[in-house]
Amino acid sequence: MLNRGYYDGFGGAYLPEILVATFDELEKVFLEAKNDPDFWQNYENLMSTYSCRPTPITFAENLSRYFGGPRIYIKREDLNHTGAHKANNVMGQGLLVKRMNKTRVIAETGAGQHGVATATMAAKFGFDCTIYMGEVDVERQRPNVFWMERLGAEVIPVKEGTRILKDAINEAFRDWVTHMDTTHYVLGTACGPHPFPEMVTYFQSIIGKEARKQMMESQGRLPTRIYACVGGGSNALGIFSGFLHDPAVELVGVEAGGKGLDTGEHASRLCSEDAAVGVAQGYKTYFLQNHEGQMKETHSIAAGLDYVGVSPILSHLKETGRVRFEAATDDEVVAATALTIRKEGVIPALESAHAFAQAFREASKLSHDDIILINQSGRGDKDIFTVADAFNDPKWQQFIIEKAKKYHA
Amino acid sequence: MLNRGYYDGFGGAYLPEILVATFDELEKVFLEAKNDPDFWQNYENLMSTYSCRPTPITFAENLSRYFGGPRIYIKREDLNHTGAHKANNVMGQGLLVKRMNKTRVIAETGAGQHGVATATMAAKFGFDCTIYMGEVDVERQRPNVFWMERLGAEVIPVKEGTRILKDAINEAFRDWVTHMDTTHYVLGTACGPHPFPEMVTYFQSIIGKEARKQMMESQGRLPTRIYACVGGGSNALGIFSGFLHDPAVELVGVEAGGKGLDTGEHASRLCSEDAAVGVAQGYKTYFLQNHEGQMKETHSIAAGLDYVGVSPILSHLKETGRVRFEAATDDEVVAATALTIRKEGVIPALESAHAFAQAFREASKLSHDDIILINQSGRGDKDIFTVADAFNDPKWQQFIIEKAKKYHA
Amino acid sequence: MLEKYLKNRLKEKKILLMTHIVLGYPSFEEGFQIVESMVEAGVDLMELQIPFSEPIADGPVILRANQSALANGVTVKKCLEFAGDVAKKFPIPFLVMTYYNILFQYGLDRFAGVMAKNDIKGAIVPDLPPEEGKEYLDAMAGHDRCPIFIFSPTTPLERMKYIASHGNGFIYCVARKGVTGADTDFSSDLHSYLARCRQATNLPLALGFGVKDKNDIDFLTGQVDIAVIGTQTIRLVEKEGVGSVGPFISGLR
Amino acid sequence: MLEKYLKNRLKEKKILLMTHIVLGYPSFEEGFQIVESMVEAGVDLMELQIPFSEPIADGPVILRANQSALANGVTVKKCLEFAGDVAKKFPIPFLVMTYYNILFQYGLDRFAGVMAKNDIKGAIVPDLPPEEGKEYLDAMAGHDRCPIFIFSPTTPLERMKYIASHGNGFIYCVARKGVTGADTDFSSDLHSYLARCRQATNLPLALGFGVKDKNDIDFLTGQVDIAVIGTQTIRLVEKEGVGSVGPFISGLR
Ligand SMILES: Cc1ncc(COP(=O)(O)O)c(C=O)c1O
Ligand SMILES: Cc1ncc(COP(=O)(O)O)c(C=O)c1O
Repeated sequence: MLNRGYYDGFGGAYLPEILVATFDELEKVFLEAKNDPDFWQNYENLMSTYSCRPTPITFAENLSRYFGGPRIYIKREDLNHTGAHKANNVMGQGLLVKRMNKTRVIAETGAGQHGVATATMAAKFGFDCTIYMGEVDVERQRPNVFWMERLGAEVIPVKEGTRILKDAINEAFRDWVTHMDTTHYVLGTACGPHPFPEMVTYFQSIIGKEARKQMMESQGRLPTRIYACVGGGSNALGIFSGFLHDPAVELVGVEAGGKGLDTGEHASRLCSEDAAVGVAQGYKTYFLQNHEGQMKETHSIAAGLDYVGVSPILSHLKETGRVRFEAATDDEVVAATALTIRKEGVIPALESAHAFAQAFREASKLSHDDIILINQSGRGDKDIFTVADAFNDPKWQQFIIEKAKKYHA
Repeated sequence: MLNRGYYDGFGGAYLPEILVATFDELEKVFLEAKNDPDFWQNYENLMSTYSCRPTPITFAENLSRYFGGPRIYIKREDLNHTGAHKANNVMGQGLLVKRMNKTRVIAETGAGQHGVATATMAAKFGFDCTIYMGEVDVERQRPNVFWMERLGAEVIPVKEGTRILKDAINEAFRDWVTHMDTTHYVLGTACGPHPFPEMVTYFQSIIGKEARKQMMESQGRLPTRIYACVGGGSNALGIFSGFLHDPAVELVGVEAGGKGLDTGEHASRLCSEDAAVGVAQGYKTYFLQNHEGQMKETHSIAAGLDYVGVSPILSHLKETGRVRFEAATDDEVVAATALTIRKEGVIPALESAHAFAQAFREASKLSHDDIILINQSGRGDKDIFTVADAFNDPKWQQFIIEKAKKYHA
Repeated sequence: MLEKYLKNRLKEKKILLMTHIVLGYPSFEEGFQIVESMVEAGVDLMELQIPFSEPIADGPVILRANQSALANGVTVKKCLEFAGDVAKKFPIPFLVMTYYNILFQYGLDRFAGVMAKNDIKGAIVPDLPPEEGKEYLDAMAGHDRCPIFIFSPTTPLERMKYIASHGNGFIYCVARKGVTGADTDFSSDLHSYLARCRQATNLPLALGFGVKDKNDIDFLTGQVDIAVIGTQTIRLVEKEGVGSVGPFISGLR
Repeated sequence: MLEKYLKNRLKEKKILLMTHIVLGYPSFEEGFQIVESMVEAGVDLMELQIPFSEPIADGPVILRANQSALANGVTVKKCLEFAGDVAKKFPIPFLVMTYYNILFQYGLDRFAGVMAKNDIKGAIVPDLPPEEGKEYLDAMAGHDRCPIFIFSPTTPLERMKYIASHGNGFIYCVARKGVTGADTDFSSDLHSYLARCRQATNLPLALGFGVKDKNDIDFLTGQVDIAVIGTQTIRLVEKEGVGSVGPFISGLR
């Protein structure tokens, strides 16, 4: 019996039989690409001419001074085309789609980031594109839907289940089992059945590769700690993977603490009692589920972290202790966002701000000799509707009310 | 009599006496910086660690195929931190502010781009910051106001005059004549009294320097034509300045044709009969004015091009014939935006889309051997309210109406 | 044991019928009535689906039935009790169908044990290919229950053989790509697929996905051993009530 | 000629008063009445501001007056006619004050010519430093009109001398940083600035920006030759009407 894609018992490929052949093909093409010395080079070229890789690391001088402890650096994935690290993954998978001679891509999206990224890749590569998005998210994230449609994608509101991200994933699988001959499913994070966790991590590892080189070049040494937020786990694995074999570098993954771990309204799978190992959406990992195995509702101020599962590779790294996991609450995240904007003039996505929040909590305990590296996985200005609500800005609300009046007239 | 900052009769420094000393100091510090070999190096370092310079040039393969003519390349200023070329100018001026030991910056803003960029620079450098913005623009561009406030800037709605960009400039000057000891006015484009046109062009020339090098490296040759939109002229001068001494490279500046040059509702100063040479806001150039010298109201779908004056350096380059000027109408711009998004997965700002529109109009007349370079000065996703209105998207309107209902409740 | 029952039964009938319900949908009471009418109408075996929050292989109709059952508070515990009740009461074999996480959380050995105790003959777990099922297979074998595995039109012969080597009772052949509940084109295209299935195993073959009326059953007769009626009865109950199930089933064969 | 008039007048009065109106604001008729009352109340010279759409050196009160006049359709042509009318009618010197673009579009020589024809003695153009004013200076000289230049507290002595070398009639000293209409702190801080102004030129010195009542005038008496009342009369007219101007001016000295 052939067990594929396991990380100490996490992962695997719990597939409906109809998809097994498709995954076999995907794995084969991925492995070929990975072993083709030109492939990574092409990928890097694409990312450096279509997006702006290497993304810089920025010294956060004011924040460093503010906390009085370590020097704080920020890896700037927010500068990517489409505004987040999601671009790395979709463009990489786009290259594989070409290798497979498929002509259509589908994807799930929660916040809309991955949907916009996929629609962008599809426009660039000339693929047809369908995006599945929970109906609740379609309503919340209209700006992203607007852009996906402009990019030529069909956005299908998923009216089943809790009508959010996990339901969009299920729906995308349902499309795939019907159309796998022409269609590739561009999964948005390092989750799902093998080879997705490995493949998405592979593409996102460009973050860590660059960051390690940049730290060595600019500082002559590696950071003491690295912080990344953890939704599905792709940005975290992306940056961590550059430092996994540097035992002195402490890796910290930050989950969505929502309203607090003890309220049940959170999305913390790796540091809360509400999660347990299970199998869903094709892979084995920690899921937020009840004792009978039904998935729970989750909550986070950051739509991109609001997911029941987590990368099996991270579950594994939790068990081995190589990565420490923490959770930041919505309130801490809003405060960290405000402080970062004010002090450094960069606007982290609410997702990314989880990493900042945890780093800030720990910063003053480190010394001047330490270096902290925070992965700013995306920019927050795309999410103005969410951020303005998080800040509860009355002038924004008035603006929207006035705007609505004009549309009524 | 000392005439400073003239370009064949355009430019100069028509200053209230109270500001003369301030401009003398600014000019001195600027010239010192320019002659300091470290300064440009520091500037480049800043832009490569805080923003993501060099910004790439992207081959627009699909658009090239679509038009069947020349190869089309896009210079990606949209990938800059804060989303436009405006970052180049503000960060450069920020370095000068530090050299002058001033502690406060002020700026005008129309669309909000330059205001956000300045507020960002101020946060980064730790300056106090006041942004003047016409009341009409404050209402239209609330998202940018929201971000400026988060960045710590005070945004002052200007209730005088036509309550748009030019009035904000006047108001900023009024602040400056009061607070010049502590305050630097970060003008947003290559306009205004000397040394602003030269200085802003100097900082923006980073675009052209990079682009020339990138074209030579990737194509082994220079482009046939370069297109840039022209508001005040800074992004156009930025890219053009890398090629001014390459006579074979045709340079095309594209103004806002608004509803058509014959309707009076446009902002075309260099290719319409409605403009004449005059002096206002401290410098001599073509202005949209009536025969008695009163400034006219202007119109463009792109707030950033909606300005009565234009860089004196561009007026000069128009007279010498080195740059050709054209105008693109609102409708052409919306169509060019839609096509670019759909074909390439990049979202040009409505300003930048003027350059695309003109390039598209001319593309099919060029041959396969030709190369076109378009300066994508900024990204359009910041302007979703304007773009959604330009596309008249009913689902967007419904979303805003629903959102407003929630705020009412 | 299940295989033997089926082969015996096939001596009397040209094709067997397997039907499907989602447990607790619309309610356990109605479910009981449905089972009763199905058995009376001559159904040969039944799959009882334990609802799961992420039924990835199911189409909209069954998906909504899953959700609705869960929203009504249906638990795995109650489902297993219900399965035990009908297995005791009615003289045909019953199987559970559900997703792997339900078994996994329950404990694989414990789950197989309850099945044995309640006389549930086997299980269909659509997201568990044999590669991932070692523990499951051991548990099922330990309690003498049948793991029903799945063939699909995209499964090559070699893999079919591999799958069949782990299966027991019968093989569930999905008729086409896609999820449950969509139309299937019952045409000669199916022939070569079914021939391949036959070549791969001696286990009885069931065919499901899109079987909805007498025409389909007639078409399948002689080609497979069992026709599976899934979504169609749920649609029927939703539209015409529990009472319509009996006549519908009786009219199929 | 203007300088001579001022110096003569200064033999009679310790300090002269220059007042200011925005032409066409609130209307030409009311403007005429204001001029009349000012002259009757003993004003020694007046600046008549031709409205401009971008009055960069003016504060909110005069700015709004400019806009309101333009919105009412006031043109440069009408302003010059009005200036000619009052110059003919009233026995004091009148100056125009406006921004450079107004002269530039009109044609510098033509503008100076009309000034001469209408007996306007000179012009104050706050956005035209002498460096930029060659053509203007030539035109003014050609028509024997006075270009009034401006000193500011930030102007060093050397530059004051340079500026004065191009000025004629008098020098307009702005009292402080900022635009018209804000408060000025008339305190000993002004002394050294005014001493520097004196040192730079023999031309009479006017001081403007923030002069608003008898106290201010008393303070300035002996230090400068002319006190300029600008914004304050516009505020007065807006609040208390045209009739209040005469008594206000009479009470200043
Ligand atoms: C900006 C940003 N950061 C982080 C995430 C979380 O995903 P992951 O954990 O895969 O990086 C998302 C998901 O949408 C995102 O948009
Ligand atoms: C994206 C963008 N492009 C162009 C412009 C026009 O300015 P300029 O002509 O100085 O480049 C603006 C001004 O706001 C802008 O935001």
